[in-house]
Amino acid sequence: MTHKTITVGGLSRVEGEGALLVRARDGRIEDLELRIYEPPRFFEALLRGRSYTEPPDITARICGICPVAYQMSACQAIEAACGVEVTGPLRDLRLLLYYGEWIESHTLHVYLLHAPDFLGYDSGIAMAADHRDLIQQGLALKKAGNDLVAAIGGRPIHPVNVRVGGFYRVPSRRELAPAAERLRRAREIALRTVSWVAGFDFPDVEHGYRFLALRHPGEYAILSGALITSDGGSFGVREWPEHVIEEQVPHSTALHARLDGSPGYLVGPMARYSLNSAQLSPLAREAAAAAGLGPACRNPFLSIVVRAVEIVHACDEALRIIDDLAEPDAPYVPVEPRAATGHGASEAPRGTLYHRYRIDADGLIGEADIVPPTSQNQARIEADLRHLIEPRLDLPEEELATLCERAIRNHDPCISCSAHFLHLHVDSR
Amino acid sequence: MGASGRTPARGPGGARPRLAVWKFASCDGCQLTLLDCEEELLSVAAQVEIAYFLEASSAPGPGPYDLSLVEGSITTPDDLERIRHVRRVSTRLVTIGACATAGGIQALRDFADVREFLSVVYARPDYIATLDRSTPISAHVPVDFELRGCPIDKRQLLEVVSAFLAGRRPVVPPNSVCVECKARGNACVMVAHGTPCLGPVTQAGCGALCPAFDRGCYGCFGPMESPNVRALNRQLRELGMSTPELVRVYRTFNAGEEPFRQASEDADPELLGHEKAPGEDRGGRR
Amino acid sequence: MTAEARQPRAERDEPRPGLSRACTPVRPMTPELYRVRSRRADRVDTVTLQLVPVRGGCPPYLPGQFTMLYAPGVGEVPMSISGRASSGGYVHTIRAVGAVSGALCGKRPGDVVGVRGPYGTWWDIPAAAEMDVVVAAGGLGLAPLRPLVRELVRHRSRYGRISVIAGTRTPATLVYGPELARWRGNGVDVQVTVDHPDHVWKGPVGLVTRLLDRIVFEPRRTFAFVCGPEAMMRATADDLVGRGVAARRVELSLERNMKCGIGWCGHCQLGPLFVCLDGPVLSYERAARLLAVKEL
Amino acid sequence: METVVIRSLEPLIAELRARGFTVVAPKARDRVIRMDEIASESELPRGHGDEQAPGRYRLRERDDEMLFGFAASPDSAKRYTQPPSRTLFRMRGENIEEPEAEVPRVALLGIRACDLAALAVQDRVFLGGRHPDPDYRKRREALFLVAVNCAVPGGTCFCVSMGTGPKATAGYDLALTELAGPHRFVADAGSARGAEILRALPRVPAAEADLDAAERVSRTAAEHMGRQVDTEGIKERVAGAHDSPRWQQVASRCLTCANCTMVCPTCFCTTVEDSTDLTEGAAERIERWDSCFTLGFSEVGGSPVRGSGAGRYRQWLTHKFSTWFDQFGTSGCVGCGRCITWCPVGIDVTEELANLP
Ligand SMILES: Cc1cc2nc3c(=O)[nH]c(=O)nc-3n(C[C@H](O)[C@H](O)[C@H](O)COP(=O)(O)OP(=O)(O)OC[C@H]3O[C@@H](n4cnc5c(N)ncnc54)[C@H](O)[C@@H]3O)c2cc1C
Ligand code: SF4
Ligand code: SF4
Ligand code: SF4
Repeated sequence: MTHKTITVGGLSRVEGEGALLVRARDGRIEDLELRIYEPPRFFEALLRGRSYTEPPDITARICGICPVAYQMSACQAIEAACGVEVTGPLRDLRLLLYYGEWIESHTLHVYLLHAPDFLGYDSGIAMAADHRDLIQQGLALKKAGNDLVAAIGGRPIHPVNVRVGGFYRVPSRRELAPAAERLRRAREIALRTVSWVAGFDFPDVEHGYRFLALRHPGEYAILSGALITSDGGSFGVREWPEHVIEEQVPHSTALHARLDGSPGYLVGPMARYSLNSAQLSPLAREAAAAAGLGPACRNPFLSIVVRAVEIVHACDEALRIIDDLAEPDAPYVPVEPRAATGHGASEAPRGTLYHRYRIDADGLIGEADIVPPTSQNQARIEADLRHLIEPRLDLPEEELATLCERAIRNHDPCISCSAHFLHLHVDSR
Repeated sequence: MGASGRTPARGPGGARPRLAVWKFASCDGCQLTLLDCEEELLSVAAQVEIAYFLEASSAPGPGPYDLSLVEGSITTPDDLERIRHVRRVSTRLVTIGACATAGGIQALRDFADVREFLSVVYARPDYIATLDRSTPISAHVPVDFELRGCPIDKRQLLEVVSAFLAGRRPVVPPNSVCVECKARGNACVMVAHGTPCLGPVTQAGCGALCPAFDRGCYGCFGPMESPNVRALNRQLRELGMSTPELVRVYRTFNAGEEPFRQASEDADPELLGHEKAPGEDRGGRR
Repeated sequence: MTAEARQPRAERDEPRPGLSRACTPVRPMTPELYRVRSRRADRVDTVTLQLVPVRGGCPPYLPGQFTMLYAPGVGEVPMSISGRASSGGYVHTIRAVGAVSGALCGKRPGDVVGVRGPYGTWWDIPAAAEMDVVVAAGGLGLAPLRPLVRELVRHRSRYGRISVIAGTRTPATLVYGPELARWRGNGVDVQVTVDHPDHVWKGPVGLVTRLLDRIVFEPRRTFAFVCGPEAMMRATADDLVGRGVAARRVELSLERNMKCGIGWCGHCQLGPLFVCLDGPVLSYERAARLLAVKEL
Repeated sequence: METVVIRSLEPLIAELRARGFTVVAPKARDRVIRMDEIASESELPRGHGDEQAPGRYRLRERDDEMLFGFAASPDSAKRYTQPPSRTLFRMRGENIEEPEAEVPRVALLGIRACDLAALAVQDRVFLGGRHPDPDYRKRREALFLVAVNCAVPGGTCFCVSMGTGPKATAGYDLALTELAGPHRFVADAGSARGAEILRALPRVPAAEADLDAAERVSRTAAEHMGRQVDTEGIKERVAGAHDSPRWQQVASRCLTCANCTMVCPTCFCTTVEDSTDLTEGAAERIERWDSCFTLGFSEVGGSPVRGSGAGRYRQWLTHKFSTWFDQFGTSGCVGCGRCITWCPVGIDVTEELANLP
């Protein structure tokens, strides 16, 4: 009888902190836990009693890596409750801001967190010793994203310019010009990035993922749309609660989300790409094809290529928007509170991010619910790990641990954004 | 305290000083700020050995560390232990951001019942180990410098790191946002359009961002050196802010800072009724 | 002593508005580089540095004046000149209390620092001629008084009785010990008191003012120079005035926050004065009223 | 040169630009009238006025064609003579280098009599002492000053009390008085280069009626000051009020935010900041605006001399109206009213002065 415990304590190069615990006996995995140390921060609770104008600023603080995503989902949920839709140039500006975050977040992951796995380094910084130009190019790409967010939002982390209904002030063309300039160079880098990462060695694995993502009739969905699944399902954002149920499972460390009754679906770049790749910008589609990606992608190790393709798309689309950006009449549309519940979802870099708010006639929040991508993927990541490990239990422990870490990083889990991951200190017996 | 680091931080034998980055309850934004120093990151890495930084590296080097940057607040019994460990292995400890410096937004639990908070989010609250307060690092261990902001400002972070390496006092002026606002050439939003603004009682550092975007400062850098919140509150009321709005505006990312706590309580003493009894230890500092 | 020091006071108190001078090519805020020639540790936290210019000569100074000393990359602070370096430069005695002073104290021979100055007013030594002289120091207040005493000793015969009284925290924190002994041998009455005696200390204990009873001077014909913490200076000056020394014959050296040393930054204002330009040395006649106002 | 009348500012703006000046003039932007770069007369705030009161500024529509129908803007000339921050020097190894001062060649079009008076005060501060500032001198000399005599003083103005306005009497290159019906400017030169530029413009000699009308504008303005100060014996009165309980009262309102000192055209205080470059160990020092309202300003030995708000407010008011005379032989206040308008809680120096014993 063999009994084996693999622990990867202090999971690195994921934003936030987590650990993996695997217990195996006789070649079978008995127990696998992706542990999250993230202490609970109670956002949904502390939002109650706040004004309907506050969630964009407050929920941004759930995650410093994708604050714009939180702001966008929050704004749209509240606007939906108040019966307002933000369209035209203001929506374009929102998209632009969002693309900035995508570029920044994806590049961070591709260059500093994920690529070192393929090239055998501990970190992007260590990698810079041998590949300084590469890392510098990645940093320039990342900066282009950050600069775009800062030009519109004021700063890259927790931007200050977003409000329910639009913006506080619309940046002038002059203010956007330097960011646009940088984007042009960034697009070139993004293209090079796709071919660079496409040349990595990828383990040959495929999973039968069930994907969930937004789809928008006119664009590769990021800011809004309706939800679709890879098994043909589709539903509107406001039907989310009927389809996605979050449960606290005693033997698990996180709230597990179930989609239409069953657990283990995936959101994020692979889901978006596999469901919507036809809507990518022509340049991004070309890059994907050249990189050998088909219309869908089910190898999690290839997610780095998908991210790179999405960066190309983001740069390309951002430039298109900047070039024909019209001056909005006002920086925001007025949003008057009314007693109602509103739902909002957008595609954070890591996947679909859903918000729901119930507000009263005075605009005070009675109830808030936030479902971040990482908590949705939690069960699926564990499943990936099981598949990966079970046939390889004979590998030396250290190697196995490294492999597991890599498998987790494929999904770029942003643990701090899991508004309500658990810290479980007792195992189930 | 203060930061009169007399000798530059250098590892033994003149080796590169060793930097560690730690995370407690937080959003990661402040440590991400280090990775957001795109133009400086590689130079920083050449000057300091980034010895422990889980967000960026899977090769955590062992202690001791010359400089530890600590993000996040203390909210769990385990973290209480961990921060003591961090202090033990760090020559200098600098907290980064509102969570580490004031308890962060999660300190709003201090004004409510944490059990109730738990039950709003979790079906089985009994699985959750959490403290009923979110406290700043300085409530538990001595801190050499506190860098404010939600999130911290990138230039200030670089300044603090280079000041500690050079052995000088970091240039982080504790005066009001107004000083930066005027230097930047903004028109005061309160005076020019009657928009309520916390700038006069908030510490500079962000570069007066909000007023530059036509909105009032919401205090994410915490109270300035001599905040006269009473005087500001009178003016904010003149500009039309209601009592609950006043209470809320101080109870966000720096609610745990005493002057802001005070300001929210001054705004509505009645709100104190269903909160913790006055005089009870608030787990804060100062 | 340079000729300037002999100028009567009126000439150095020119009204500034209207006074103009050709600009120097170097900005007044840019330091000249000086090299540490020698370093002597006076106490645990205090060192004396001899600084000599890296190139060119160094401008003359008068006892009581100060320089702005720059520890590269750390910062710049005012420091009294406590002597002339043997090869033409300045001597500074520095106590490490914070970042900049700490960095300066850490400088070794060969290291480079920045110097601007000398700045400020000086002790009115000529006015003390033919009089009894009382020099009172608290702690490191002895630093700017040292060149003054050396000047007095050099021209010993010009003055009546000369007394130096110094207060220090403990016997170990006293600076210039050997030099005090030399002054003693040169016709100067030197008395030292400590706040906290150790087991070997046999001298007086307590405030400097108590030493005034132990020295001999003719108040109406006395000139006094005082430097130390502000409370010590006020107490000493009040005591002297109470004994009949004219307030205009009591000079103090004040300490205020200084960022420029040349009247640009505004930090050192004391009512109508800029301590960097109108001070640091001031007669008690002018200073008494100002120091009496809280938070001026 | 005699006084002339010009019809339009377009030729003047073109001439200044042709001579290499960036023309900076009032513009309606960010809901205020601010000094900003312009290329043509059309960018001036035609038909805009302002309404100023303690702690309050509002842009207003005017029902006429006046280009300068408003009072002091939040910006004074200070930004151009003393920038908010500047690099003093850099040090690398044993080398010190002084970066060239940035000396913008700027024509300030539309500055007011109080601003000119403030420049004269600054000249005394930076050039009149033992240590003149060479950079200030350069920047000052690079400015071309086109004054516009005030027609509609703001609610917080008191230049008449301070003897500095509303009519510009000295210190300008050109001075204009805007007249309506027909819209025109009475212009005269205050310097040789002003006269030279004036000669290059289409102009007609001013008629008696033009001069009378211009005189009337300034007289009317003088009669409509929003505020006033009794300056009789003010230096002694303020200096003698050290112990007044009034300081405590104002301190209970004062935010110690420093806005008043930042907008004041004569407040000159600065601090320096030393930094080191992480890469190559190069050191740098910058100078930036500071204020007597900050705690660090008076810090000695780790604690401030002026710790209380009362002490800091007293320093500011006393400096402006009393000790400035001791230091620079002039008042530190020129009556522009900016500190009153831009104090977020509307603390009014004229009211505080009136209430001192
Ligand atoms: C005209 C003049 C002449 C002088 N001559 C001499 C001389 O000859 N020799 C000499 O040694 N000194 C002299 N000084 C004093 C000297 O200038 C100061 O000691 C020096 O400016 C201290 O600077 P620093 O950067 O080292 O310390 P700082 O960092 O400015 O700190 C100074 C003091 O404040 C404390 N402090 C700093 N920061 C804090 C904080 N955040 N909280 C609480 N406390 C804090 C420090 O512990 C220290 O006690 C003179 C001063 C003047 C004005
Ligand atoms: S003190 Fe006030 S009124 Fe006087 S010049 Fe300064 S800003 Fe203008
Ligand atoms: S009032 Fe204050 S900021 Fe202004 S010049 Fe005087 S001391 Fe400086
Ligand atoms: S007087 Fe007004 S502007 Fe000046 S510091 Fe006080 S509150 Fe701020």
